[in-house]
Amino acid sequence: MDNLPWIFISALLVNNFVLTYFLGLCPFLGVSNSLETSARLGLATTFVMLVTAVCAWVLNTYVLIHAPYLRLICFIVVIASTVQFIEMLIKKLSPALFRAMGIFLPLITTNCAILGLAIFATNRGYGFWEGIVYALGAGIGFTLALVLLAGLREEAELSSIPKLIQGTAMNLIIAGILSMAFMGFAGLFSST
Amino acid sequence: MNSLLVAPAIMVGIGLFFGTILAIAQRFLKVDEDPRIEVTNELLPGTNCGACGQPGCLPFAEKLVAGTVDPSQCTVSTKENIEQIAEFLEVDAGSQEKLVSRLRCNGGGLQAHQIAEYQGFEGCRAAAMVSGGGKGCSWGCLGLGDCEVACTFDAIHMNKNGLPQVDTEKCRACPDCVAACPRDLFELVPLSQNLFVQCNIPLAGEAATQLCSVACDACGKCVADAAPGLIRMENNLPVIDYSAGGPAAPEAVFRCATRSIVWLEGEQFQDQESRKAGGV
Amino acid sequence: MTAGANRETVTPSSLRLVLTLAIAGLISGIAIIGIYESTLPTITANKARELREAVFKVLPGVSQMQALVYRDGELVVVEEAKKDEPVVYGGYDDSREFVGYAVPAAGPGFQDTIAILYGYQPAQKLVVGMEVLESRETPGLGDKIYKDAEFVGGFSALSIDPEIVAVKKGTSSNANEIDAITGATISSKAIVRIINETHTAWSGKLPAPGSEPSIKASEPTSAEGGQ
Amino acid sequence: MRAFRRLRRNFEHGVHPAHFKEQTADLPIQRVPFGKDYVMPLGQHIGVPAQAIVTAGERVTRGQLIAEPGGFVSTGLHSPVTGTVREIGDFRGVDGRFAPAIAIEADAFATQQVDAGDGIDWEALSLEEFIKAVQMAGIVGMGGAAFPAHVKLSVPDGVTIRHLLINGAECEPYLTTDHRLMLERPEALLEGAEIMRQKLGAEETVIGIEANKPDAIKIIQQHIAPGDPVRVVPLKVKYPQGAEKMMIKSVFNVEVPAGQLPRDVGVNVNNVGTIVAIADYFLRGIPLIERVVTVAGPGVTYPANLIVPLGTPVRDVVKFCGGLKPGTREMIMGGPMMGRPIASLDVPILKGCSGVLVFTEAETARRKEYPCISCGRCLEACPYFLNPSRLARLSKARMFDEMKAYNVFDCVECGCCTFACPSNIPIVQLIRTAKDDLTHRKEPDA
Amino acid sequence: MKNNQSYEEFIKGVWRDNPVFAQVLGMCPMLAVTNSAVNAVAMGMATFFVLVGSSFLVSSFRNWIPKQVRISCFIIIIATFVTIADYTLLALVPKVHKELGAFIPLIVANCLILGRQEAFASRYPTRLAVMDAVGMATGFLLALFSLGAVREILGDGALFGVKLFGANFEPWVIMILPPGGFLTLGVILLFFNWFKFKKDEFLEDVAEAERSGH
Amino acid sequence: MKQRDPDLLLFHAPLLRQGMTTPKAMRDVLLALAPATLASMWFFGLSAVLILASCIGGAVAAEWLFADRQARGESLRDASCVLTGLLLGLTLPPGLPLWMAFLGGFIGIALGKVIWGGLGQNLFNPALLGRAFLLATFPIAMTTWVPAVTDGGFLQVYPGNLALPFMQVQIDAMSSATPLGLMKFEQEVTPLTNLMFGKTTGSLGETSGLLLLLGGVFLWLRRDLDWRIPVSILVTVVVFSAILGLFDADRFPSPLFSVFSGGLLLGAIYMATDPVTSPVTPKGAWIFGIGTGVLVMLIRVFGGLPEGVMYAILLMNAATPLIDRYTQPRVFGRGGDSQ
Ligand SMILES: Cc1cc2nc3c(=O)[nH]c(=O)nc-3n(C[C@H](O)[C@H](O)[C@H](O)COP(=O)(O)O)c2cc1C
Ligand SMILES: Cc1cc2nc3c(=O)[nH]c(=O)nc-3n(C[C@H](O)[C@H](O)[C@H](O)COP(=O)(O)O)c2cc1C
Ligand SMILES: Cc1cc2nc3c(=O)[nH]c(=O)nc-3n(C[C@H](O)[C@H](O)[C@H](O)COP(=O)(O)O)c2cc1C
Ligand SMILES: Cc1cc2nc3c(=O)[nH]c(=O)nc-3n(C[C@H](O)[C@H](O)[C@H](O)CO)c2cc1C
Ligand code: SF4
Ligand code: SF4
Ligand code: SF4
Ligand code: SF4
Ligand code: FES
Repeated sequence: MDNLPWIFISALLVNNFVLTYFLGLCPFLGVSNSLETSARLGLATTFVMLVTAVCAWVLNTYVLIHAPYLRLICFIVVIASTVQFIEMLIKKLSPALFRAMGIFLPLITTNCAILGLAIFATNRGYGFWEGIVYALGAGIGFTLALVLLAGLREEAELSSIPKLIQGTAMNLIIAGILSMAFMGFAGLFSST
Repeated sequence: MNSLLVAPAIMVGIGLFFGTILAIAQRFLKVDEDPRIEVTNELLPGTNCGACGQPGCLPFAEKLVAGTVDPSQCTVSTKENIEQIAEFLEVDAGSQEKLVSRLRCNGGGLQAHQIAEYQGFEGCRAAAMVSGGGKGCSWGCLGLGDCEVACTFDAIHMNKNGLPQVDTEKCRACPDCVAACPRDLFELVPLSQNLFVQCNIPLAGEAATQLCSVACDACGKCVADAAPGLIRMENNLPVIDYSAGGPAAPEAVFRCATRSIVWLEGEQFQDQESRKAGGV
Repeated sequence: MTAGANRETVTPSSLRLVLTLAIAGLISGIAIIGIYESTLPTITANKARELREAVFKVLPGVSQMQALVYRDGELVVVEEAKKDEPVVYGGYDDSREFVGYAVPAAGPGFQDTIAILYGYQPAQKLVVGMEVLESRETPGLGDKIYKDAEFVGGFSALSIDPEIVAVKKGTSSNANEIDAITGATISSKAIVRIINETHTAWSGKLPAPGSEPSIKASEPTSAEGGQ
Repeated sequence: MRAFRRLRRNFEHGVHPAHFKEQTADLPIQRVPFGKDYVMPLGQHIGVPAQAIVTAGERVTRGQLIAEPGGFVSTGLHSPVTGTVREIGDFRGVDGRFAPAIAIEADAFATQQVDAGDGIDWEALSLEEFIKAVQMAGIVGMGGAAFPAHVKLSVPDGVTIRHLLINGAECEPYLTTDHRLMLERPEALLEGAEIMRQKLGAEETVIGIEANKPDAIKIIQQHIAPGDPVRVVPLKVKYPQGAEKMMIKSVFNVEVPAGQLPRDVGVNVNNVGTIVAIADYFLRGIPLIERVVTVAGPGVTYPANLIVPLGTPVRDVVKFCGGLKPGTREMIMGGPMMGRPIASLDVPILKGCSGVLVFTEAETARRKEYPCISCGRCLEACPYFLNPSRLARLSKARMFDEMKAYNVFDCVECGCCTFACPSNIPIVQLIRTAKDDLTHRKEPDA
Repeated sequence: MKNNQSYEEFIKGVWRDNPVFAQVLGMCPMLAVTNSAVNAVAMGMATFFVLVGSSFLVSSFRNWIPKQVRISCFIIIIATFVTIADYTLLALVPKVHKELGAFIPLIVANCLILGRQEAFASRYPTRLAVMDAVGMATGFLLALFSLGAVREILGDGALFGVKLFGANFEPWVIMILPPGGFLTLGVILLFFNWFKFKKDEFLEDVAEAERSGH
Repeated sequence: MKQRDPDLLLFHAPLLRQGMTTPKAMRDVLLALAPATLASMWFFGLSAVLILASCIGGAVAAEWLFADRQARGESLRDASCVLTGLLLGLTLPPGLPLWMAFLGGFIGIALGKVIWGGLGQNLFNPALLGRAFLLATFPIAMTTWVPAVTDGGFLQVYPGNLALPFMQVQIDAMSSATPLGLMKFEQEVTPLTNLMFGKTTGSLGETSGLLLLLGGVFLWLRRDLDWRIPVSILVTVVVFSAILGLFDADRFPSPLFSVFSGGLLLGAIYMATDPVTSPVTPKGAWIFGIGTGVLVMLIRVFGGLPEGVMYAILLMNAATPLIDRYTQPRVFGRGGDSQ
């Protein structure tokens, strides 16, 4: 059915989480004002997504077959706890890494891109490796969108954008344009 | 019907499992850090303006918790906020009088003469680069509003006479305007000190008034009319020294023909003259 | 913003924390179970009806159906397919005669995965119907794969021997050719490809025409977990 | 690629403005008659201002020391005329600001003659004495920056100067002072160069001259005695060929590392005028009291190359040249690329002033500013390979600190970027604004 | 007095502190499901239910929940309500549920909901908390509806599936595509800003007039 | 006082200017596009005139409408919005309803330029933004191609042009496919000479490759464009197709076909080079060009759409701030790359 490269490209470009699924918009709009922060947040998100994919697979395979109706609550609790645990671990083991990435972890855990990843992967019936590749594509896609937006926003800071539109309105419009540009990727590698 | 049991069982199981793991983690992986720092930081305004003399809000919070600074040194916070912090940290808020930024110049477009026409980027520091921006008085306000842009708190607006009007309510005495002005015209003074010299020209007599009709010509009348020692002349300008004499009274300004020394209550340039100028 | 000033400063014991969570989980588990149990019948019925309607649509003349999976070298009737186990639906007419298979299939389309169900008549190697179950194709273009009656109608008697071919509009001449939708060639071809691929995957597993499993229950099977 | 570059004997980027030198290139240097009022600002050079040693009412004679150096990076100041000190106070300078200066009223009947004496036995002077002498003589760089010449002579231990490079490029349009000096006083130039070379212990003297002054190249070559360690290098005509680091690149194909000085690559660069001033002082005993100034531009009635006593108001110089034509809009001290516009005709001619240019409406009208379209022409013009477009945008947004990462302090304000900019963005001004903010911003006391 | 305050809380959420237009919260469902008015309203109602329900619970139990685990408890409470909403929709309106897809479960992660618990419900008495939730949820619903309506009208020439412009209307497909969501919301926010700006300007003029009147 | 001194002007040095100005550069580009514009009128008759006029009208209307009240009309003088309108028009199919063309011009300027603060401030190419908007909004109308006028003469107007505002297009019976569409969906190759001289179906301005090249040479001689960008795009495309050709020469387009088909030349010479939205640094220009070339081929060969120039340029526009930032030139006297 779905093959791994296509899953990856699809999550990365064609069905970019932010730009076509509207997932994780809060950090997308909130944190993208600085390039460096965006890159770090993106990496942290990718990491959490990988963790999520593993958690989701474990839950789906071992727990939820007995109680499918607990899917949502299990996902959210397990993911949140796991990430929190990892956060503590990083903080203890490598303060440098923590400063670079860790501070974003709590922020990310409660955003919908993570939960969305778990739910989509489950809905599509992805197995372990498919889930991992999907998470990787989605995470890198998220990072890509975030970094592009951050670059654009930093540059736009030098533009004389009218006062009325500065702020969220402008960010949304930039995101819209970006999303329009990403439409160019539609159908990539699906027809051949 | 076994799901009636399975669900709660799983839930409780997960709750217990992760509760335990996190509890253990809390114990063994905890990194010591005074939690008060974070709380204090959240109570601060987060503008990272540096008005407190620290490089930003977080360092200020650290110092607050360490007890080396007073909460009131953050001039940007509202009074309630400062009290909240003080209460939280159980320290004295410290008292600091409200400071406002005042302009040592009264020579707007109508009073100070222009000797050449400046063309180029609309900014004071930029204009100052080009033969002083063409303003006759090379100590006075250029009127291009670098300070207006610099003020984070929207406290400065250029009035119609081309002078920056500081809103005493909004001014938080962050020193942004002081730093921005290429002519170094702003001074942070306590709001309660009403006597203020709004001229910066070190020339005396006609040399001064020739450049600007409201220039201080160093006539010395204010020195004579004020309480002894309160005002002295330095570099052809009156200097007010509250520690050296007093008390200050409005009489000192009555005979100043150019309104170089004024008795301020509230904002500067509120007098009729600049109002009229605004109407022109 | 936390007004931390008046928050409690004593740390409650770990036990209390764990217990609070456990109790919250317990209550929530019970609540969820409640709603689940009470909505389950409707949901199952809805799903079954939907599936049945889809199957009846892609297999004209069918009035009964059952789920079939390929286990240990043969196609067997099941009540409920296991997860990750490909399933087809056998369709039977009023006289309990086998009519054809309704095969669920999915694959990448122009935007995202397209999921379809198609009816297959093994005797003549004909595709006899196609229904799009899920797609995110562009409105106005790609969505014609289910909105364009002509295109959908094209699948009513399409030879899949050896495979279906999508051709430019108005040029289909052979029994295995279908007109692609102008402006949505990619989506059209995607449907065709999905059917072809799924067909290939199943072709070795379906029993010879005539030896299909006969219908077991007169009640239609539940499709729980099939998709 | 490298070898190819080596062959080119040039620096990269830069611009090609029209020269506009025809107006004055063939006019011999004249002397302006003495006037009445002279104003000698105490800070005529980079560094610490000099300190007045005369008082109001005191009589001074031409060439007399009237102010002493205020520190090491500071020089002496001499009275340009015989007369009376009228006042010591604040006067408006070229930068539009008031600054301390000595005002002298020239004696109406004095001859204003300085005796060209025997000069000083420079060979007998130790290096320290020589440097001190240069400092007291008030000699500063006449190439525009007015950097005290003696400071450049004080080479720290471990640094050896191998080449004395004499900057005769005069790449600024309109200006012809160095050109005329080279034509009219080649002996003085070579004598001065020899003094400098020996004192610096350099191996050779190189005189770099832009190829558009073939007469100057020829005359100097004629005056070089065979065997002298002097050579003339003709340079491609391109602005800013005269910027010292560019010229070092062109002549020696060496890039002076950013933040370092020519001496760090073993070169000492001096302007032609500076060298002549050295010769005048050590061979004839005349300190720096006057200089050659080109008065030119479409707004001047009679353009000229003039010897002007320092402190002469621009008004007097312009009057001598027949006054201003109607429609005059703009006056510049220095060249049109790097000079400073002046706000008043009363400002005095200073040591670093090589020209007075007068422009009319026609020149000033076409500077309408458009938004930056990121065309990149400024990048292709900047000889320092900076990104002027970005610097200008950042400066407009008042993001001065961010500009450090774009090496704002490497900009020498040559003006190539603004010259090339189709949108007429005042890039140099914006860059200077940022530098000023970064260096002079009044930081609140912590 | 008390009534008044509740009313304040309510109106605050609907207009002044509108979660979408003023606070920019809950953007994901906002954009993801507003390609038609029906979906927008369904989502709005589901969010309404979850927000009000969990605010009520959180506020009722606010003194029992230890601070350290409060977030976890909130999440469990919210997730329970969301699951309930999910199954209810699935049972009652399977078509709409299919359209909303994964975004119903994603209500859990809607920053608005957790934010309200943290900032309001866990600190104030039940009555106020519920009013606040009702206000916020209504504001969110209205925002969803306005966005969904604009997008459906332009993108499909219809509102709630009813064709408005006749059969020959050329739909603006972009409106139902992802970019249309971003762009429309951006433009709506622009108008919101414009409105605020005009109001401020007006107030300033009034103040100015008063000052010069003295 | 004596004679009155002139009122002196204070303007920061340098006081001389090279002579090229931004409006002049815009006019140069308009001039360079003139041959291709005339050719489009030759091929598509009055329809071309109407569409171009509508686009320019929409662009000018937006520019005028949203300008500051006091500066109204001022920003029209630099002709950049006319250029935007013209370029947009040249990328549209000849049978497009005029109201859509007008809308495209309007949106291009409004969304692509005005909200960013006007000329020079925008980060995306306004003309292409307008086109991307149209393509996403009216995908059917935007992908319906009509062949060049054969008979009918200059005065012929495609019926599609005249659709009422907001109303559907009655799809032209005589629609045909573009060379790229033929290549992608029918594996049918159009002869190269047709591509070069313009006897193909396609958008107004893209049909005649040679005239576009001619204008490019003119702009290059006038130093109005950064030659690195078109060169690197074209070279990348050629190399990319040559490599694909090694695998399967029949399935993939030949290098020359790739260069002359579709909007590549128009995009590479006139749109990717829009100075505002492309990197300023020389190294950045190379990266931008190579990136655009790769994306064009990726979308053309592996993507769902037959043509990808527009999306490729827009995507690279989005990456331009990053490219610019990480390709700062080496500063004189500083060894390694700065930053
Ligand atoms: C915005 C947009 C959306 C599109 N969506 C689809 C789609 O969903 N399915 C599809 O097959 N083609 C879609 N296309 C069209 C394809 O890109 C391609 O042009 C078309 O399949 C070619 O078909 P034709 O050769 O029959 O005209 C879309 C095009 C655009 C511009
Ligand atoms: C401590 C110090 C030492 C200097 N030494 C030298 C030197 O050895 N050689 C030299 O050419 N310039 C020297 N300079 C001067 C600088 O290079 C000066 O900026 C330059 O001469 C002015 O030239 P410009 O007109 O190109 O800016 C020195 C400057 C300082 C502050
Ligand atoms: C852009 C630029 C152009 C310059 N052009 C000249 C020039 O044409 N002639 C010259 O003598 N000095 C020129 N200078 C000054 C030289 O860099 C250098 O300071 C001078 O030659 C040193 O000699 P001085 O100290 O004797 O003036 C220029 C400097 C800059 C930055
Ligand atoms: C070489 C060159 C190419 C240009 N290309 C475009 C273009 O593709 N699209 C456009 O809208 N404007 C173009 N412009 C005009 C101008 O840069 C454009 O309107 C700005 O993007 C608006 O800020 C071009 C200008 C020049 C000089
Ligand atoms: S910038 Fe000046 S006026 Fe503004 S708040 Fe700070 S001190 Fe006050
Ligand atoms: S006070 Fe200073 S910064 Fe403000 S307008 Fe005047 S000169 Fe400019
Ligand atoms: S030359 Fe002018 S318009 Fe061009 S990039 Fe530089 S600053 Fe911008
Ligand atoms: S002025 Fe500075 S930025 Fe401009 S060209 Fe010269 S060195 Fe480069
Ligand atoms: S609603 Fe906040 S990240 Fe999606």
